[in-house]
Amino acid sequence: MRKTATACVALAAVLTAAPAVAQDVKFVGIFEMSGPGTTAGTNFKNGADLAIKEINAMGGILGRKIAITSSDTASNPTTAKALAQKAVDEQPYILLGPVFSGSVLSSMIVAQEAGLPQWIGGEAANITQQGNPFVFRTSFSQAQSMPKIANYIAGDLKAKSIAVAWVNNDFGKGGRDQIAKEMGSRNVKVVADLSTEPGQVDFSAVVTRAKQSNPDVLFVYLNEEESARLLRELKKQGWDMKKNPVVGETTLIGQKVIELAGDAANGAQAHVGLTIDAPNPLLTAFAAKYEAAYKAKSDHNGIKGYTGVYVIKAVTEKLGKFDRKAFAEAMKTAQVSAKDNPGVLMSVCFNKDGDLDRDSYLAVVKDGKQVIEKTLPPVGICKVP
Amino acid sequence: MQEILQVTISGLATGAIYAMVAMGFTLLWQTTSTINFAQGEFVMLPAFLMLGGIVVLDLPLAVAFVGALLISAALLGAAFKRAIIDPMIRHGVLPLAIATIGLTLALKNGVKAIYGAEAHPFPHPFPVEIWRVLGVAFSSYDIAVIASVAAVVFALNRFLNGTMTGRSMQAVAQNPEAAVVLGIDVKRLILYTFVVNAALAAAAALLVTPVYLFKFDLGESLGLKAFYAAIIGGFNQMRGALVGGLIVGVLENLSAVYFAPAYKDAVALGLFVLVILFRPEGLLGREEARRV
Amino acid sequence: MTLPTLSRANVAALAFIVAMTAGLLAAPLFLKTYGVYLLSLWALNTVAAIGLNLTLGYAGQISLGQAAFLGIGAYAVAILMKAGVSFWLGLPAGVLLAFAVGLALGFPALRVQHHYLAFATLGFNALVFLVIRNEEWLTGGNFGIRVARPELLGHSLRSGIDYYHVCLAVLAVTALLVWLLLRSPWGRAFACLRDNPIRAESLGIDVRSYTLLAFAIGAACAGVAGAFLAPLVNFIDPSPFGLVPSIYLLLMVIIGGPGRFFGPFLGAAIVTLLPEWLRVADVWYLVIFGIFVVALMAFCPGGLLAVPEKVAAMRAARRSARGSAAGQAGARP
Amino acid sequence: MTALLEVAGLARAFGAVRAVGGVDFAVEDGEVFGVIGPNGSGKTTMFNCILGQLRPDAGRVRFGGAEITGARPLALARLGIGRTFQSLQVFGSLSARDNLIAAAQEYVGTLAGRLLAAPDAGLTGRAEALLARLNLAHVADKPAGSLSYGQQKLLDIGMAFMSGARLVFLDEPAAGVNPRIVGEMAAMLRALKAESGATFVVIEHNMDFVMGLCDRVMVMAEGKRIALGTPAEVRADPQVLEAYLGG
Repeated sequence: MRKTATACVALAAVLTAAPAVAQDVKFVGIFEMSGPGTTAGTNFKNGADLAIKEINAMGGILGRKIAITSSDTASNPTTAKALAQKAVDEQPYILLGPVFSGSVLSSMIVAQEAGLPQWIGGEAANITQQGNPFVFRTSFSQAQSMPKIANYIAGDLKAKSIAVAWVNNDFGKGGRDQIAKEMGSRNVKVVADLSTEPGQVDFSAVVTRAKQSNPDVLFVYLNEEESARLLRELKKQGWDMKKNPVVGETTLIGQKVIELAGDAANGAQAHVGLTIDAPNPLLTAFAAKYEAAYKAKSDHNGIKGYTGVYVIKAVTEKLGKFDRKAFAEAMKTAQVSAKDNPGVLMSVCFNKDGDLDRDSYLAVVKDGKQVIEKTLPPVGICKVP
Repeated sequence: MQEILQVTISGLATGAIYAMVAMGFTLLWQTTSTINFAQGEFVMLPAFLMLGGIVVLDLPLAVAFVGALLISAALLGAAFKRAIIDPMIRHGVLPLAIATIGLTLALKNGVKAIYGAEAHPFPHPFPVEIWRVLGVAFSSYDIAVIASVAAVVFALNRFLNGTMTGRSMQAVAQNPEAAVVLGIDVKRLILYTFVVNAALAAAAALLVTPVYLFKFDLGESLGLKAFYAAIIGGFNQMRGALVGGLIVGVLENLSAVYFAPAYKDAVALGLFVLVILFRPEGLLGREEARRV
Repeated sequence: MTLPTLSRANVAALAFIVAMTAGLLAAPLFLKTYGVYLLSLWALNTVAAIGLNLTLGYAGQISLGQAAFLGIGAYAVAILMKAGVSFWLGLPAGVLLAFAVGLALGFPALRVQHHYLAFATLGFNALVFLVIRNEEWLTGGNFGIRVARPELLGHSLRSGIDYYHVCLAVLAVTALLVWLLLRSPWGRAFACLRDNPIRAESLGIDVRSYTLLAFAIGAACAGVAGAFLAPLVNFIDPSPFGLVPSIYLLLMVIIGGPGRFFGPFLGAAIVTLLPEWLRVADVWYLVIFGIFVVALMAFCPGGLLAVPEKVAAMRAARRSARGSAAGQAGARP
Repeated sequence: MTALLEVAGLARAFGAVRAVGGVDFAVEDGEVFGVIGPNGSGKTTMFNCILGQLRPDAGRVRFGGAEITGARPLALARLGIGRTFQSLQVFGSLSARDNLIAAAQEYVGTLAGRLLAAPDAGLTGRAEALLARLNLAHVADKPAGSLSYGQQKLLDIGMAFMSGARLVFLDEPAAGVNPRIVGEMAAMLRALKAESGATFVVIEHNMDFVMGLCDRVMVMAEGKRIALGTPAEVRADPQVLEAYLGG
């Protein structure tokens, strides 16, 4: 056993040491590559890997190539924390991931203590509410996206009551709590609170209960596959989306959902922060590159990983040096425009908490295609270039 | 009333699928006292093979199904028995169960490594139409699933009770030592039960994947639910598995509507624990003789 | 108490313990924070696995719910610390709670045996997970609870190495107590329970009480591990306490060798360090691990620590086969 | 002389098969009582009904005047009733010495006290003496599972005496034992009996063994008692001859 251990250590040392040539800049990735977060973590990793490959092909950041080592958190916060610890030991420039908020919460303390900038995929509001200057988002916080949706539901749709179907994990529960809060402040009543299990298959009970409560709007906050199953069940039970609109987040009407749900997706509307279907040539081009590389369509997590790496590149190059502290400082007021840095796909700005702001869309599915109804302006937490 | 009917029918369709997988559990338990924790993955793998046939080789679904059926009968039936069950059966129940856990890890993550972590749509073997009767929506697919499972159960029953081979298989299940005395080729019949189990799993894959969507972890919750179903109905009874599956499917739905949705899994789970404690042979099972 | 005789096996075990202790104490000199954290995690996993080994390996009661007890210990400490109670009061509370729930869970063990018992504990674990996840007012639900590192005699344990030493001490104390227990008449009664409960009962051994105790003590060990796990990670949410972690704890015991004192040490090392060891394999590492488990069960179901015996037995069998071929006179009937 | 064990109307059926169909007998304090009968005559089922492994359908069992019908094996053991099983029942992973200690440790102190007690519960001396008596001293440290069949059989019997039981049930002590040492086994049992003063109930197939060992013998056939008396009386009973020879 001891021999095996020694052999493994030696082998690991060789493997990690070999590609890391002196002038490379080191990134470490910790992602959900197994367990319940697999889809999200794998997409995020793929997106980041794709960006890194492109950047390296173009000569790297400030002339230095990116060397990334990634490992699997197994969707377990305990492991995520361990891997963050390991990342700190390796003294990288950037820590990428994790994506699930629970793992982010357990690992961010480690990165913060070490002064290691961490780019995360989690959307839970409380991540950036703890005064950690080293944590940065790659997507909207639920604290920013939910007001946009709430405005749309209460304003444009003039709803007086909603039912909320949400997936019972940190992602879904966070979204549910935020939307309930926003709805409350707009005098919209939550008439049904429908928890579902991650990976749930049979949504007949959810739809039945939603119908019973007869809401003006059904708000859906599920992962992609579950969204698809819910949409199918809505269609089956004859839900009229014109009369009672079904509104959600990116995960309700993503490309994957449409692929899985077929024509049952028609009529669903959503606030979309990042989507490969946006009327944006940069995103379309990204979608094609991603699909060519991974034989699968990217979801929003793929875009998160991809744009995150490009933001890091842009901010670092503006800084002109690799300095983690200076980088974190610069991030507080960072503004990156897509015109100058096409890799970020959409212009974006950051505030002092690590939250980001940018345009987003309200999209509806028509004939199996995402159609952008209108562009929603940034929330205004910082100035988008 | 409409609501109860609506969720009950959906629950029956879901439960029918659990039942189909659960029957495999009981088959293996009866003949070899094998607890196959990889049962869910035995459904996932043929689904993966079918999808591969459809997407990569451009086969029609029917051809892909027959191919997957044959491959899984060979791989998850015969090879599984030869390579895993045979060498381990003498070590007892626990090492074998642990080995099937290892198999679960290998199969699930192998498919993920090959095919990625995304979900994929899967073609329906039957047309999907919705009929509305008295405000209750019936999906032709749900009904087809229930009918298919009923047909499989019927055919299996005919096979087990109506043919020489089937009756011998039951004899082996009930008393392997006596079966040997009666001159039954026990080894060959045990092999048959494994092949039948694999075929059942492949058939379940055909029915379930259009609803579940294909994903590497497709078998995870399916295997667990089928397992609950087998225990609740009766681990040593085919009809127990059937009833158990339907109970779990319907109960899940009813409790999500009329009980806290966050605890909807807890109701079937609670029943599962109660059955183990107070009727370990299952609601329909026979009492197993305790061996000294 | 009688002094243990200095047999060769005892001397070897003693030498092994001394070497292992020295190695573990010296390890931080060669490791960075990650390595130290991983070893801390290993120590706590070992504590939980020692408990399960007592229940499963020594007393023969299969439990698929060990992670639930880990969760009970962890959440008891986290909830009490959030309420302002000291860790050192939360610790005994968590351990006692795990013990009490373990005792309660032991009752099914009296009704049903073997695999049915495993199923009942599996169901119990799934129910505990649901409660932890859903009762947000108490457990923080999906969002979890942040947990600070405790102080020991006014000295903060924030440093990874300090806390590592605490984890090692916890492991040492647990291992010593369990060893003493196994040496006591209780240990013998547990073995009787595992080998032959019916015979045991006919000899006046109170199978009921010992089964309950085997469960409760195993659960209490997991409670200890959980109580120290929460501050190690600084954060807990429901995910490490579901069915899959329970199965991994079971694998630790099985891989090391159930009913062998050092089995959990080895099993926990393999499972905890697994992703590290198989880093080369990338996305295939769990595939390799799965195949390894299958192969181990096929060739040596007694676990890795049984491999030397198995090899020796195979050699002896080959030798005696050769011997009996040479001349049957010496062979005994 | 008073009866130590009284059995009245004991019956037990499995489905339609009446394994034990109403058996009466009494065992006197201090005697060696044999039970013989062809295979399937209900001897072991009767033992199991008396000793709490099976619940009798009807009948009563009294021990020392107290009702013990349907009592659990643990309670019987605590009352001072020891037994062996038909098949070998030693604790295979424990050493021979530990097997004997295990058989008596629960009679020392309290449950909680035994956690803190010396590992051997102070029983090493007694175990060593009994091992020597059983000619097993040389294998005291070996796992019981690795001993020869005959040695395990002796150990099994020894365990029934370790706790100082007043009444010991032996289910086929000579079964499977090398014919050469059956005699030794009988001698060993006589010696154990003399030393412990315990009362024996012995099921056995081996006629010579039973006749040489027992004070009285009961013969069973098809779940019923067909004869009871001294070995000589039983041997002469025509019904017994028919059951054994004529069948």
